[in-house]
Amino acid sequence: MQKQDFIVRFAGEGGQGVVTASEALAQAAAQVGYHVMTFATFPSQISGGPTWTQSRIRTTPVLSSGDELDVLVAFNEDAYESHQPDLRKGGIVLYDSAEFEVDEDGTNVIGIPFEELGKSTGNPRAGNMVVLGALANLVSWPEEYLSEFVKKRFSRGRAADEEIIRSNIEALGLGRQEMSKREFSLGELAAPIPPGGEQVLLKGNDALSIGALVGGLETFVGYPISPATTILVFMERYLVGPGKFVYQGSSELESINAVFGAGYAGKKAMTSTAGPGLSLMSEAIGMAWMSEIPGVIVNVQRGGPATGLPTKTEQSDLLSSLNPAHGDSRIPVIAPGTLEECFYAAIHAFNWAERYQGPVIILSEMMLSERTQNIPKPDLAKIVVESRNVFRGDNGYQRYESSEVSPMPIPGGPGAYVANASEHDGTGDTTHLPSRHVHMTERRFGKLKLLEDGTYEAEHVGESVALMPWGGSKGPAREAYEELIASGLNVGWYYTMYLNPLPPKLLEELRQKELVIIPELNYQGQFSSVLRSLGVKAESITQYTGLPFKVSHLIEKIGEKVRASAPEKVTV
Amino acid sequence: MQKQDFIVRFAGEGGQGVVTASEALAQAAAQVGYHVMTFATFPSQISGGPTWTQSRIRTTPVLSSGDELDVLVAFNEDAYESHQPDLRKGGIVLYDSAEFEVDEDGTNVIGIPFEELGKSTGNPRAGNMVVLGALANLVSWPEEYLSEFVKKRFSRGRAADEEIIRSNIEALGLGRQEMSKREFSLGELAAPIPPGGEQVLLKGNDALSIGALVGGLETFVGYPISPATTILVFMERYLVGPGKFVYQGSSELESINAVFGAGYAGKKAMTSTAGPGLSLMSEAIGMAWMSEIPGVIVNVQRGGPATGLPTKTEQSDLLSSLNPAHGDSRIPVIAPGTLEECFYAAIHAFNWAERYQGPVIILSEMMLSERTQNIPKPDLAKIVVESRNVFRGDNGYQRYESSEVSPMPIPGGPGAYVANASEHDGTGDTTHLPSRHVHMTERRFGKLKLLEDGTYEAEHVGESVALMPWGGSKGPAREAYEELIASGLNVGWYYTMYLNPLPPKLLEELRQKELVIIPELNYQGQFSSVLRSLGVKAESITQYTGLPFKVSHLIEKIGEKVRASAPEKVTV
Amino acid sequence: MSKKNPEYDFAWCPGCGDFGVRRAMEMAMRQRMVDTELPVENNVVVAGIGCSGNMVHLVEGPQPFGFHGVHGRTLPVAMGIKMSRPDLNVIIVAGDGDFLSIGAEHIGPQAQRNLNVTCVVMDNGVYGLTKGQSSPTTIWGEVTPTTPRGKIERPLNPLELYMTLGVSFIANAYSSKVKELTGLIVDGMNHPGFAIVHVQSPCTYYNDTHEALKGNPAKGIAPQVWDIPAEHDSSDRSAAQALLNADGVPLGVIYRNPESISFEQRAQETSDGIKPTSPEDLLASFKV
Amino acid sequence: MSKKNPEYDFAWCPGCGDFGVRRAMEMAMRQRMVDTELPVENNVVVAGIGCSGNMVHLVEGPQPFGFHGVHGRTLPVAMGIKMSRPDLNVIIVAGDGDFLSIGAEHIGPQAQRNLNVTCVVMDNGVYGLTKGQSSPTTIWGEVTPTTPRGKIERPLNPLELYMTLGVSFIANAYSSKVKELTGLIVDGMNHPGFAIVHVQSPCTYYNDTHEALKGNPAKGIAPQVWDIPAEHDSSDRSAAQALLNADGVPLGVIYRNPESISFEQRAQETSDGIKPTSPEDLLASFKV
Ligand SMILES: Cc1ncc(C[n+]2csc(CCOP(=O)(O)OP(=O)(O)O)c2C)c(N)n1
Ligand SMILES: Cc1ncc(C[n+]2csc(CCOP(=O)(O)OP(=O)(O)O)c2C)c(N)n1
Ligand code: SF4
Ligand code: SF4
Ligand SMILES: [Mg+2]
Ligand SMILES: [Mg+2]
Repeated sequence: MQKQDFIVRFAGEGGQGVVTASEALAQAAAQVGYHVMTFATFPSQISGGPTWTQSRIRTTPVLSSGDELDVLVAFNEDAYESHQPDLRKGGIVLYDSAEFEVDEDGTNVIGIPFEELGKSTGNPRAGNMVVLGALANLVSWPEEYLSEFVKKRFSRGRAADEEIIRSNIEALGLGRQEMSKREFSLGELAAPIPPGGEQVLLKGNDALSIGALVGGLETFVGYPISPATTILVFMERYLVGPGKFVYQGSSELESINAVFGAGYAGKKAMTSTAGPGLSLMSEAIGMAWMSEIPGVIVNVQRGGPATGLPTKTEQSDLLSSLNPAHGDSRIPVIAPGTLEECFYAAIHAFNWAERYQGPVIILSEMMLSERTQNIPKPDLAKIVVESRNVFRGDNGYQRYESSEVSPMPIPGGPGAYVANASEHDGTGDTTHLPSRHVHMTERRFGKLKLLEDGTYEAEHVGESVALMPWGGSKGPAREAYEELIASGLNVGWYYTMYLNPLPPKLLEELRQKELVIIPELNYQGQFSSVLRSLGVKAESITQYTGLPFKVSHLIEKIGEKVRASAPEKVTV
Repeated sequence: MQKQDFIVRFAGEGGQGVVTASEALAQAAAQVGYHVMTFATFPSQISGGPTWTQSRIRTTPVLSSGDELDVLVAFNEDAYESHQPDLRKGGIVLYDSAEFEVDEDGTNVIGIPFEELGKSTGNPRAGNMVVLGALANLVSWPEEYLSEFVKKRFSRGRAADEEIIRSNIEALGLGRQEMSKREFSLGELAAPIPPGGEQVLLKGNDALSIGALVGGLETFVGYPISPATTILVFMERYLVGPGKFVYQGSSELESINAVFGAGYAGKKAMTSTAGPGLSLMSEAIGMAWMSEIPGVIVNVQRGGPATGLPTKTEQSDLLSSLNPAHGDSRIPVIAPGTLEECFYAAIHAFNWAERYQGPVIILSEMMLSERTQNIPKPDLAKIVVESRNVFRGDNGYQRYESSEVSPMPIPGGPGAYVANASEHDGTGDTTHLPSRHVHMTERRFGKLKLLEDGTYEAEHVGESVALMPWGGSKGPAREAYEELIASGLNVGWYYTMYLNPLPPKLLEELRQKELVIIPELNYQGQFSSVLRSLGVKAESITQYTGLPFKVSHLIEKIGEKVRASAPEKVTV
Repeated sequence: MSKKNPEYDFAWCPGCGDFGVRRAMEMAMRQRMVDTELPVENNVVVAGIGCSGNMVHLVEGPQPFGFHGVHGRTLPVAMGIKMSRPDLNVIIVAGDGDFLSIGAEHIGPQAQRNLNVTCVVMDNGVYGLTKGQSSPTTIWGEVTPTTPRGKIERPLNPLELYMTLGVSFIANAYSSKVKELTGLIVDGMNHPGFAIVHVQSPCTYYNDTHEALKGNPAKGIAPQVWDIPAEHDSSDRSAAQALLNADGVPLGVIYRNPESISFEQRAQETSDGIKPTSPEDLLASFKV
Repeated sequence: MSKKNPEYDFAWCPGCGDFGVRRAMEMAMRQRMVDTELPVENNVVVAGIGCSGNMVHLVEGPQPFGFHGVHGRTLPVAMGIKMSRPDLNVIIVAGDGDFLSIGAEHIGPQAQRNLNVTCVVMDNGVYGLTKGQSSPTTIWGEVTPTTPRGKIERPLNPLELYMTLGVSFIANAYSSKVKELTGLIVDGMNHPGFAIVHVQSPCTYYNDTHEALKGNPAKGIAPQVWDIPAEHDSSDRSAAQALLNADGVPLGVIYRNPESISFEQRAQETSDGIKPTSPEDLLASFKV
């Protein structure tokens, strides 16, 4: 059988072109119709420091960045040492033999002086292309996959284009040649099965940012913080034009309060942050819940708590997103699990915020925000964007009076009221009357009913044990699920990105299960504890390493749990 | 049968002496050996505004401020109108007949011109004593109960004492006389059964503050906020002397970070706040969890969310106290349910904070902080105060290395390290190694095991349905429970102020129950949702009016739930 | 909104300076309605938490929009409103605790951006609503519930702070001089940039400075307040600085940058002429 | 602590100004050990979050205590440490973003109290650690990832701010002049009150100002830095103000209040002689 899957890791120092090489490989593969995904980890230091990126290339959609490497490209000795263990049996190490020396044991370690060979083409930056040429040879790719990519990439209408293309193609050839000398092969990678529609290749934060623009974003204020900063930078660049405003706040406190100022003033507004910022925003999020002001907060999770692990991935901000502030509130949370969902989550978040007139949190995570992947290009014509129900009547209106959501007056228009974060009466004046507090509390929670339109995935619904990942763990969990099902395990599949409110039918189904297994990247098993409080027999598979789940690990753990829960079924 | 219970509400405007009158009645009753409790609600405005205070006097310990009034003392017409509905059948209204006029229907409404009569003694402030004299007459109190109180209160070693005492005693007589003319009586209040030991009469915030001093408090920084301000004011006055520091912070962000600075520097440190401040403190609480710094946060709950209802009572900050910040953490929470527990909670909080080297939250509430009550004077000799396990070894120490809590180095002494709120290695240097994050996360959560020494109450443990209030709802729930048990209902009683970690044996017992009923003052049923997530079949009785539970309401609701859960048992 | 609202449960104490500030606010907004021919709903009052901030519920007559959020965050909220909706007139009302203590971090950034809003800061040298604790402007040595042995913190000089941070319109006022205060608020609203009208608004309950400010000839107390002379060149920073160094409490416009360009204008200028990329084109730019 | 620590995963970029500041810190602490005869553990370094704050892990040689908490909160933490333990020497190390943006609110209160700590502010006019965004001291018009059309916010002048807020010791330094910087840090530590040593510490990766600061005769670039002449009377506020108004970057002590009395001394004075009430007596005072 041909190879269906190709996993390469590039590891070295920041500045050595690790990221460029891996992105180029993915881009080239995507161009000929493969599915691709790259995942990177960065050091916290700015220049230098150990970095690695992984590219995975498949004939079918990529669900995770892959457990084991077909090839490790080591740019320095350190990288060689520390990444070896992730190589699969029969995998190959490619290293820069001008940088360091290792015992080539004749089986799987290949030294090529990439940088030197690259430079020999006259182009000091062509070293990466030597690597790509060598890799292509390993999986018997046709020459034109990479040469066409090079032509496309470097045709930028500049005088130097021709020479750059020539030297890069020469470098590809040198790499191919070096590799062919070794007579190593990983087997031929199956030809791509190009996906039906147009594809875009982007990062999670790009997808989310474009989604926000599609959703109607008008005002953005944010404070830099990894791994959310790229959203702020994106907005600074693209959120321009009449009626739009984007700015870097002086802190998260300023950013979040400005966002709700804008929401109050009639705009679709958003901020992006990570855990430490979310914590600082808690009082203001409670304010928006209380005074019923729409706004979207993107929390790109990283390792916590506190300053935590800024460049690592984790799913440990769920509890604090559902309940960021003191007092009674339950903030709507949408947690995308794929890059496509990042895009749609942003649109839905705005729809929700406008519909129930309150704050909505998008819970993304580093593993989504920083990875590159091909997804079908969204068809914008099909997207429903909801707008605010603006009050257009006469003065004397009582915005908060009704027990349901009611048209919202916008400053400058009729219906002046006070948006009040103290308990208030219909017009927003402060009051402490018990009957008011009861009424308003029920009004605020009652509005969540409007958000029960979330969709969900459900498969093998007849099984009494189900798997239900959330957020970015969806990918590895799905890959594990497919293997487990193929191996004959009886287990259902549920998934939604709408974590609060959960789709009511989904919740009902989950309550019928004997066990719902939740793989999640945190210590406490946060989502399963939420589900248990909602009456679902949920148990977590937790991991708190700062890294995504490995598929093999999930296969093992899920299998264990399923078998422990219904031993008789499995033994049949 | 003699009357065992006497409930009087004083209602009027701020400034009319409403509070003074009620406190004087309680104090007088306590002096002769009754049990007393007062409860007040204040307007948010500073001068004027509707105010009321309630005094309850019993021959046995007072558990709640009482549902229905024996007497309403109305200082103005507004008060008369709005508080009538709380009068019990056969209750009496006493009003200032010089202030306003009502139809004395001859049965239960009595007008006496208190203020005028008071002034007629030559003492412009003696009006309150006219009221007390009248009240004493209604329940056939011996004259000396009040006259002795007056003598004690006004013997302050000043020249004017004698005249003040004379006029006040005259006023008492005038009140008694006026009332005796009406020939009304509520029946004789049974003579007090003086409690065994010495009693103190104080407010919840006083009890908590003194407890903190006993617990070894050394540094206090706080920002004013109702209903926690009185703790700050107390500390400004009493936390003086060598090695002590108290200050008003410029904000909650400053206060909490200063508290952990002090904790790091070796001190027992504390701040006090209410919900909005707690929300602002969330990032720093996560920091203390992560860097393992002791400190105590008192959160005196008020109505929420956001600015909320500053002068009302609520129990809606539980979720945000357990999990104030992003990332994986679970903050120890002690929620006192009585004034005595306020005192001990503060001591235990410091013991816990020092023992596990991290932040501890005391979750008090307005209904406790502002009420006055007699409690047995604590015997300080019996109190165990724990101190920090200070590192006294050599330099090169790795504070965070062990998987268990280990001696903490104190600046100035040996063992320099970095207290780090990023993930770190043994000496506190930042690291993102997966194995470190795993180890440190387990270390942090593992330390909670040290706090499993919380005590709890358990009665009728054989019942399959149990009642388990928390915090200030303990009083009304206990009163309801005693009546329900007396009426033959089968229901168990559990209670602890140690909400996290829960005493493990308690949790085990609760898990065996068919139903655990949690009366709590919030909308979401926060504690029952926590218990459900821990595997307990818990359901809440919620209330979110800004007021404490009424005993009668609880009797009804608990009865309903018990009967619904085990109908066959009850019909037997 | 409250006079006829029996549910609203706050009222200022008799004599509180905030009454005068409220009247001035009402008159200034009315003046603006006349000047701009825009309805009152074009005004948004963003209120701090404190006795002072309650003004947002106490304005009588034509009702502006209001925002009464959390303690210390008026300026960020105002920035969100104004920069999203430059057509609105945004007025901040806040106390010295709200604006200068917990909210202090927000003044610098808005001054540096020149956010086009008007701040009416009601300085009573005390935390009124929480019952009399010390504030940044409470004087040295003052005894309050939180400084029982006297305050040992040098008081903040707000006017100097505003100058240093580059606030482009700075006026000083006294709540009892309602007409003058009205004029200063109107001037602040007309100023294209960040305007602060700092008002001595005494707390009669906890820190009654009326007599000290106005003076009392009967008791031989000289007034602290004095009117800034008409000759004062408010565009001259050193003249402004000299006023601040003088004794007493000068009333009037201290400093006004005549070349002030508002934040919204700058923001618009930098993006003028830039054709926004449509989401469709953005997506296309990521096409494989 | 890091040179020998393979787990620690941060390093400054080549040429980063923070290297020089670190050397100065090490030397200043050593100097202090000699002067006071106290061990290095008597020093506590409270670090902000940023490239700069990482210094707390990078100090070589004798190891002081360190605190590396959350972004922007060095001063409150330092207050908790110093006021609880006046015997400790507390040094803050933080960047311009940490100290002057998110942490800005904390400078005023400590200046007004005269907290007896030394702040070493590493100003590189940029958010280094988060990859080059604009900071309060980034110059007007600068293009950064968050100001793609140029910065439209007037930069903050930190030295003027410190003056206005009443900081009692203010020095200005340049990271490449390690010996001078060492001296200034030692002076700051010896000053009984709130001391800020503001250091131009260039970010060679995102905002390399080394050449502009030092000048480059070869390219005809005149240096911005100049030494404050020995005649400067640092106790004279107007002389200090004049320095700030001058062109370029004056290096040395700008202002020092010779009568500075520290917060801890004031706090002690007000409570001196007050006999603390024992908890037993307090309880007794509530006896029925
Ligand atoms: C986050 C937060 N902290 C504290 C409070 C309590 N609080 C309400 S008003 C106030 C200060 C009031 O002082 P000021 O701003 O001067 O207003 P004034 O009442 O004097 O007009 C405080 C501390 C709060 N509501 N929210
Ligand atoms: C609450 C919070 N917000 C944002 C961040 C992200 N962050 C880390 S360092 C930094 C700013 C760094 O700038 P500066 O203080 O100037 O230090 P430098 O790196 O330039 O030395 C930011 C915004 C954070 N860690 N915490
Ligand atoms: S307490 Fe002071 S500021 Fe508040 S309303 Fe009364 S007088 Fe005014
Ligand atoms: S990014 Fe700049 S500030 Fe950070 S280490 Fe590199 S040169 Fe220094
Ligand atoms: Mg005030
Ligand atoms: Mg910087």
